[in-house]
Amino acid sequence: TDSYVDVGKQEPITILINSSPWYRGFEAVVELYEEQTGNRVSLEVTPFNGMLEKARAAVRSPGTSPLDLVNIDSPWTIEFYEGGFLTPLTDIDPAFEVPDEVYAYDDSGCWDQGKRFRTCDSGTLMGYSPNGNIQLQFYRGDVFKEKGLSPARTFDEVLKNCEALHNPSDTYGYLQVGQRGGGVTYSFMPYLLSYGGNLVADPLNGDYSVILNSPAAQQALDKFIEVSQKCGPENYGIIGQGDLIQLLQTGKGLQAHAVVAAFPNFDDPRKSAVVDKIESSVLPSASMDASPGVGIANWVFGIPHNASDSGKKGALAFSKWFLTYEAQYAYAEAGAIPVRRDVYASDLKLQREFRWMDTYQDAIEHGKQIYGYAEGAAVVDVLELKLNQALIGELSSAAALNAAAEEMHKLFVRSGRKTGTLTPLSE
Amino acid sequence: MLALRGYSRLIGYALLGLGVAIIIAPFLWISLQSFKFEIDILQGSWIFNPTLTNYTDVLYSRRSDFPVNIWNSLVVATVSTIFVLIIGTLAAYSLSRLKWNKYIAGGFLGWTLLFNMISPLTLIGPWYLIFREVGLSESLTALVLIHITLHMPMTIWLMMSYFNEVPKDIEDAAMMDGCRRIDVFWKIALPLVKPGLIAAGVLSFVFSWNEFAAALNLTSMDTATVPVAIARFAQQYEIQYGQMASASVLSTIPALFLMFFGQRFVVQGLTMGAVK
Amino acid sequence: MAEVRIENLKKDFSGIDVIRGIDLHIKDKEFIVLVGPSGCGKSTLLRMIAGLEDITGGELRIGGETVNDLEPRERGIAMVFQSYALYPHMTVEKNMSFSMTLEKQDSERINKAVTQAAESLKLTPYLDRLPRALSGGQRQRVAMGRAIVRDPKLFLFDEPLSNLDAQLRVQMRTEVRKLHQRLNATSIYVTHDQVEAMTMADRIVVLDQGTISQVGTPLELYDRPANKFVAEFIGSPSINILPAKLEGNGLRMGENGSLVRLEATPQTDSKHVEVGIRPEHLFPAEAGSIEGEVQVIEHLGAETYVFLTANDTDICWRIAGRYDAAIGDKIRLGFDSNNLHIFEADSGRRIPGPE
Amino acid sequence: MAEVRIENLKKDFSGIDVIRGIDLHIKDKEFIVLVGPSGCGKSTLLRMIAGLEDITGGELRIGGETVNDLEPRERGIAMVFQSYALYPHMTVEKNMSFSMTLEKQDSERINKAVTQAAESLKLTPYLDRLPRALSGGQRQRVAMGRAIVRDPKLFLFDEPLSNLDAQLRVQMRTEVRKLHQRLNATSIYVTHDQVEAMTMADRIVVLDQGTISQVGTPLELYDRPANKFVAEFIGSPSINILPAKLEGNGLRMGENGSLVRLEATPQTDSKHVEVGIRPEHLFPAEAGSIEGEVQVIEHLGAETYVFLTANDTDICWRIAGRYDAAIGDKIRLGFDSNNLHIFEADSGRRIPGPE
Amino acid sequence: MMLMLTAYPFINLIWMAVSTITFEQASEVWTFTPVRNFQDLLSDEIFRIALWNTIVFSVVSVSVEIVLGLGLAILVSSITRFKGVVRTALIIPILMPPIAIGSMWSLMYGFDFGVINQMLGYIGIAPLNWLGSTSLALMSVIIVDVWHWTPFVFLILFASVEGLPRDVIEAARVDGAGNRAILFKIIIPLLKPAIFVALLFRSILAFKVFDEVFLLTSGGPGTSTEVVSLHLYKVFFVQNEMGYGALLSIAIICATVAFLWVGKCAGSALKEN
Ligand SMILES: Nc1ncnc2c1ncn2[C@@H]1O[C@H](COP(=O)(O)OP(=O)(O)OP(=O)(O)O)[C@@H](O)[C@H]1O
Ligand SMILES: Nc1ncnc2c1ncn2[C@@H]1O[C@H](COP(=O)(O)OP(=O)(O)OP(=O)(O)O)[C@@H](O)[C@H]1O
Ligand SMILES: [Mg+2]
Ligand SMILES: [Mg+2]
Repeated sequence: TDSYVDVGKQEPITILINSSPWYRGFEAVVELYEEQTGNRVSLEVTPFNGMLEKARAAVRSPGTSPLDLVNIDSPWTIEFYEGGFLTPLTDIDPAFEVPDEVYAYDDSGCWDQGKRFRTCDSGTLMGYSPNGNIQLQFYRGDVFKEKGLSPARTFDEVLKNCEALHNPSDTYGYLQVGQRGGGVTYSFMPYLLSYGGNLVADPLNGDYSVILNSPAAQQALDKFIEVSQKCGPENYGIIGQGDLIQLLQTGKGLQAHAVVAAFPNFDDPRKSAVVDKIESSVLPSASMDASPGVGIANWVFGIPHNASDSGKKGALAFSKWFLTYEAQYAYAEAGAIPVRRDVYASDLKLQREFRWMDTYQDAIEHGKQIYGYAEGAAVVDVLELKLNQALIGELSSAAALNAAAEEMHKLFVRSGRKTGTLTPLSE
Repeated sequence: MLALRGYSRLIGYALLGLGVAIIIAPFLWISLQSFKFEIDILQGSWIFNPTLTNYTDVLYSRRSDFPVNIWNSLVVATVSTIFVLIIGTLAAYSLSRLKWNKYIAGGFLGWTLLFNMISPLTLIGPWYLIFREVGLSESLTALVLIHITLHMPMTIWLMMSYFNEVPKDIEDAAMMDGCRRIDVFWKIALPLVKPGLIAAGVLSFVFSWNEFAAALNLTSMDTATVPVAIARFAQQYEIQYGQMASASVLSTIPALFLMFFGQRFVVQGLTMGAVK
Repeated sequence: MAEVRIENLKKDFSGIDVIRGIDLHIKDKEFIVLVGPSGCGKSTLLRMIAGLEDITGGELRIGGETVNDLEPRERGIAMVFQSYALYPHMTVEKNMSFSMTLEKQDSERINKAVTQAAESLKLTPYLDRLPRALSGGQRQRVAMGRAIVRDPKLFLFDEPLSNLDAQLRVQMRTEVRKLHQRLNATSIYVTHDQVEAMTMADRIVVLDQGTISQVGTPLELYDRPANKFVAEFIGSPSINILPAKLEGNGLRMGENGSLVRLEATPQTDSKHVEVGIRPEHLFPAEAGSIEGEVQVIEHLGAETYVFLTANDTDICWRIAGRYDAAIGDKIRLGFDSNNLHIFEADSGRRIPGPE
Repeated sequence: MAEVRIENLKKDFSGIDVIRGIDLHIKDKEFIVLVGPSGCGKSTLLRMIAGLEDITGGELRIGGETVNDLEPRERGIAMVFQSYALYPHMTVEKNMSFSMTLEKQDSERINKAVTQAAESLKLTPYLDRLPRALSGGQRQRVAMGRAIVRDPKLFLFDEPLSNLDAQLRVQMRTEVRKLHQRLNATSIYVTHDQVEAMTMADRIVVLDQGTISQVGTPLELYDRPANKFVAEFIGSPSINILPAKLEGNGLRMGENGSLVRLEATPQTDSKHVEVGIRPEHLFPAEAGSIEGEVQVIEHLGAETYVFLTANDTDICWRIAGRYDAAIGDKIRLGFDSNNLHIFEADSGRRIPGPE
Repeated sequence: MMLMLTAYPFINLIWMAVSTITFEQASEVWTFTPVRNFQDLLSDEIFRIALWNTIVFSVVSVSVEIVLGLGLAILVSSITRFKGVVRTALIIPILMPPIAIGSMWSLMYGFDFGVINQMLGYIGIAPLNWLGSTSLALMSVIIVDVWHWTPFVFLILFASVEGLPRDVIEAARVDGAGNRAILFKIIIPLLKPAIFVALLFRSILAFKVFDEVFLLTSGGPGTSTEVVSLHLYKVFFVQNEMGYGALLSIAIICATVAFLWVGKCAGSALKEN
């Protein structure tokens, strides 16, 4: 315990944090911090749905922000970076840097105002991730063993496994999120990325040509729909992330892909009927050669530009402490998703309850941030609708992709990006 | 009102019974869930091991200051309801009985309606600014003021419709007996619209009790109200149904109690008013 | 001092003229009875005096002061409403004591006044009841009680006894007059009851369609009605009206009826007149000038009304005691020319006799 | 067939006995007038017959059928409410036509009925008004109109004319009787007006504190009241009651008054009696047995009431025409022993005379 | 204070509606772009769908609520015993926080384990895809809304029903009116002012419906339950388009006013017949 860093005496700070499955882990670590350093930290815990509002209100209003460290979901970060609402961490302490062992999550904490893109190569450090959520594939170890199946490596294998597993409404062969506004886009990303599709050509270098309606994307979408239809429950078009996890918990879902943050739930006997039975593997890919498309859905801690000086200092001190190996280790133990490579490599993974850590390490290699630009929120909104419509059969896959691409194009044109379109898919 | 005799009595009671059943069944079901572990809730089991963990979690975990939240809600809802009732009934009475210029009265009423139509989403920002300016941000006072503003229009309209039902004759008699307008209001009109007053009070209380958007943005951890607290159980990726259910029950019961006593209070206040 | 001066008072209810210019001077301590057909504006007039209706035109002065724009409570008036207007949420006792509590009188005094009023109104057993558990007459008495516990300058009564039985009404009549005297108040009393009007009034005001037809003492109105309307309105059964023609100082009843000599020549230009003769002024006479056929006989116990038709005119004959006749009997009735009232046929104006 | 049979009918309002066992048989097509002091239960009785109050005990039969548990609308009744109970949201016309529209009568017929009723009630100008813009008497007439447009088996009238002026009331009386005859309906009519009671009733029912005191034709009640209560209640001004003692077949008025010979010996055991004598049966007589001092004189125009006190008893003397006397004058009055009503002092029961 | 709390946001809203708001250096930059905002509005497909859904939602749910609320109010006032208990029981739904209602009902609607489908199973009906089918979803949301808000109408009308003049109803009964006639010819006309207020505020609230839809379906599947306030939330809040969002908000107010006005006209037209 004495190897925790000493960050000195600090003024009390307030951290804005949302309630989430990993909140308890964070709370435990904060308590530890207070115990270790004697510094006071108050937690402003808001509902998930109130996060963004509170964060915006705090940073936008004139005067001193009541919050010193705010937790921001990665899709929202751009708004804060670009609007100048966060203080670059190095402005507070030029010496501050995020340890190398901490995952960068596709540079989610850096911002290059000139390129209007997040990159750590040329950008400044605006924040770091307190939570490295990504998607993994989950399956029922016991059932697979019994039926002699092995975890699917491709979507075709998913379908094959699912033939043996799918038996509605007792069991479902494969679960994926389909709900509009509930993450259908995020759920579709593994398909899109693995099939070689993407949303825009090269945002890092300023090329915002929309490439969503490519044949590869169509293939991906068709496969996505096929899996949902063949392996999902009847209401697949309305299944949200929470519903999916809960279906796994009840034992109905036998294969699925979902966020890693869900994992502790599976082993909690109060919540789960399948304690110790769920295993994880890296997401399936388009083919054996293709690499899996792992979408990152992390959060970023940033310090508001209008926080008090002592608050900024305190927040940074906490951050330093928080990112140490010891803190992250404790963080993981308390049920959260740590962000340090060396914690994943530690003895923890040997424990049964951390059996997902190996998979995590493999999967994070393929991790990609998807919307690193200001139009992200609007793009998601378009995609949520069109993908859901395609999923429930209101639109053909081609029509959905064409329509979404067109709207995205409009968005980029409007915000003055260099953009372009593909020839529409034939509908 | 209707004569329920024989055959129609049977139908009447059956319909009413059905109505009550349909209305309270979901609540009872929710209460039932509050005693289940989450897995039993998810599986929809009817046979389960009852547990109080949801309640202990709601009441005692560090994240949820539920007793404090309930206290905050009580304060905000009670204070704002009292103010809304006082101001609202006075305004309604004066609009329905005093000879206001048609355009002023119409304009005022129209404005209250229009204001009621605005999405709270677009109002929160300016309010946040105003309260920061006057140094009331994150205080219950701010929330009380907002709730008064939000729930005033409905109260005015409701009370106006109730006041219009009071026979004018009776008020005339009171005027003859030596009442000033304000005495007529306190001693005659208000007691006569007691059921309406209670209805308006209950609604204002309930709306304040459940108001979310303003409560979320204008409060901090210490001043959060019940709906904000309950919303925390709808976290990312997971709705904590057990805690949600028990929190709902915990939130409904004090409201029920308070309304019950509130009504008594109103009734008593009015009788006192009539005596004095 | 509570004399009431009403000058050219007018009221219209959004276009409907209800009071059309009334001039009336009520002296201090006077007891005025206001009568008139249903809907003629009596209640409206009272409500205007009370300050419950806006005054459309004219002036209203109470005790010398113009009160057009005064609040009701500043006028020092007590009123009994035709519709009672009891406070539904207060017991009888509270209803009666309400005005006194408003004046913050001490409770002993209030108690005494209420007990006394309840006593005289026979309401003592009902003091704790709510109005909705009372009979119609009891409610009316509470309405009365509410006014009489007070000590106003001016009493306004709007048909306060209409729902009481005869016996009680007689008692109440006396109570009201006593009260009026004790308090030295001025009173305006609306009634449809002939007996009340005749016995209570210092002066009666007859209202007709929003205007005053005649003001005078009861017997003045009975004996010398200013016009046919008043003649018909005062007295029950109503006065008999017969068409007639003036011929010199004689009067020819009907087309070819007998000629009646009058003591003085009536002062009028119109030839066509109508003659009024009260039912009690008829008597059986062999040589009587009216011959009629009995249509209906009404026995009231103490007296009897015989209704006849003579020359297509309905005639009522009032007889003290009993009278027996069969329907269809022919009866000849006479009258004394002193008892005749003569009205111009077109204007209805009384033609002055030799009084 | 709408005879009404009431057997041991009872009503209590949560502990308050209001109707205490009434037996009454009303014949088909009879016109019954119900009288009684305010609060004696008249309205309650009507409401029970109409089906608006639950019956606590006893049986109610209309046209041979027990209707205790029948809905009001199944009883074939029309009723005029003492409180009018007009539909505030309907015009006068709609108020009156409501029941007919419910019966789905064709609109022409409805129209005719309403026009006719409005005509006879003098409501034609007000057909399009809402009740709140009517005067008290107009409202009462609408209430009346609502009942008379219908064609019921049984009419119930609860003081339907109390707010009308005398003239209108006379007209309405006739209308009601005509209607009663035309429709061959049975009617029960509550009134406080002596004239109405005497002239309209086939039989009068006198109610006293929830029980029937006497039933009979008007003149029966007037001439042979079954008890002191009825004697006092029927007739206005009320009968004079004097204490007396029976001595053989003589009657000693007051303590040491004169002895009046009676034609027949009264059949009673009690010595102490009370003697009733109607105000119109007194006459001035030098040798009269009553000597009184004039207290009040009331001039009604057609007649005069003189109130005297004799031996501490108030006495009213009714004189046809005018009578002049000064307050304080001493007057001697006599009476005919045939006109005396003798009641037992304790029970109030009438002691039958030689009729 | 009250004026400031109402007027300032409103003026701000109007000003925003003709602007585009961006952030630079942590401060707001307002650009005057009325034309662009209006063009956005005209070409906003989803808004049109949302408006239509909202209208359907409002008309159906509000009319059902008024009918049920009125029925309950009259029934409760007609019974002699247990009035207080019944009244208290009937207002429980409005006491529950909307967010709890949304989540708990979504649990109840659950396809696999939802209690409603369980119940249907007991009486032999195949499970329904309450929230997941485009044809059912809006109705499911309406059901929740009706459950939630009928007590509101009940409460308002009950107070009024209790104050109705009893003798008038008795008069109608003697005039030959049965329960039906009394209901339609006397009670409802006399309750009109209260019904009007209930209708007015229920309609406004229905037009603003958010929580239930957000938690139950988020507007899906497809656009089948997209409502205006949800759309506004996405534009104004999620996409952070404050200028256009404000215009949208004003458009919604106009739509509400128009809706109420049409409703009023329809009401008086109905009365004519
Ligand atoms: N709801 C009630 N609760 C208790 N007592 C009542 C109720 N309604 C009436 N009463 C009492 O019953 C008695 C009879 O009332 P009812 O209305 O029948 O009298 P009524 O003969 O019509 O008198 P009136 O001539 O004054 O109208 C009255 O003494 C009254 O106080
Ligand atoms: N609000 C009103 N609007 C229009 N006309 C009205 C209104 N109130 C009363 N009236 C009319 O004014 C006239 C006078 O009414 P008022 O009540 O003074 O009559 P009233 O003399 O008291 O009659 P009653 O003896 O019947 O009580 C009536 O014809 C009535 O219809
Ligand atoms: Mg009047
Ligand atoms: Mg009565």
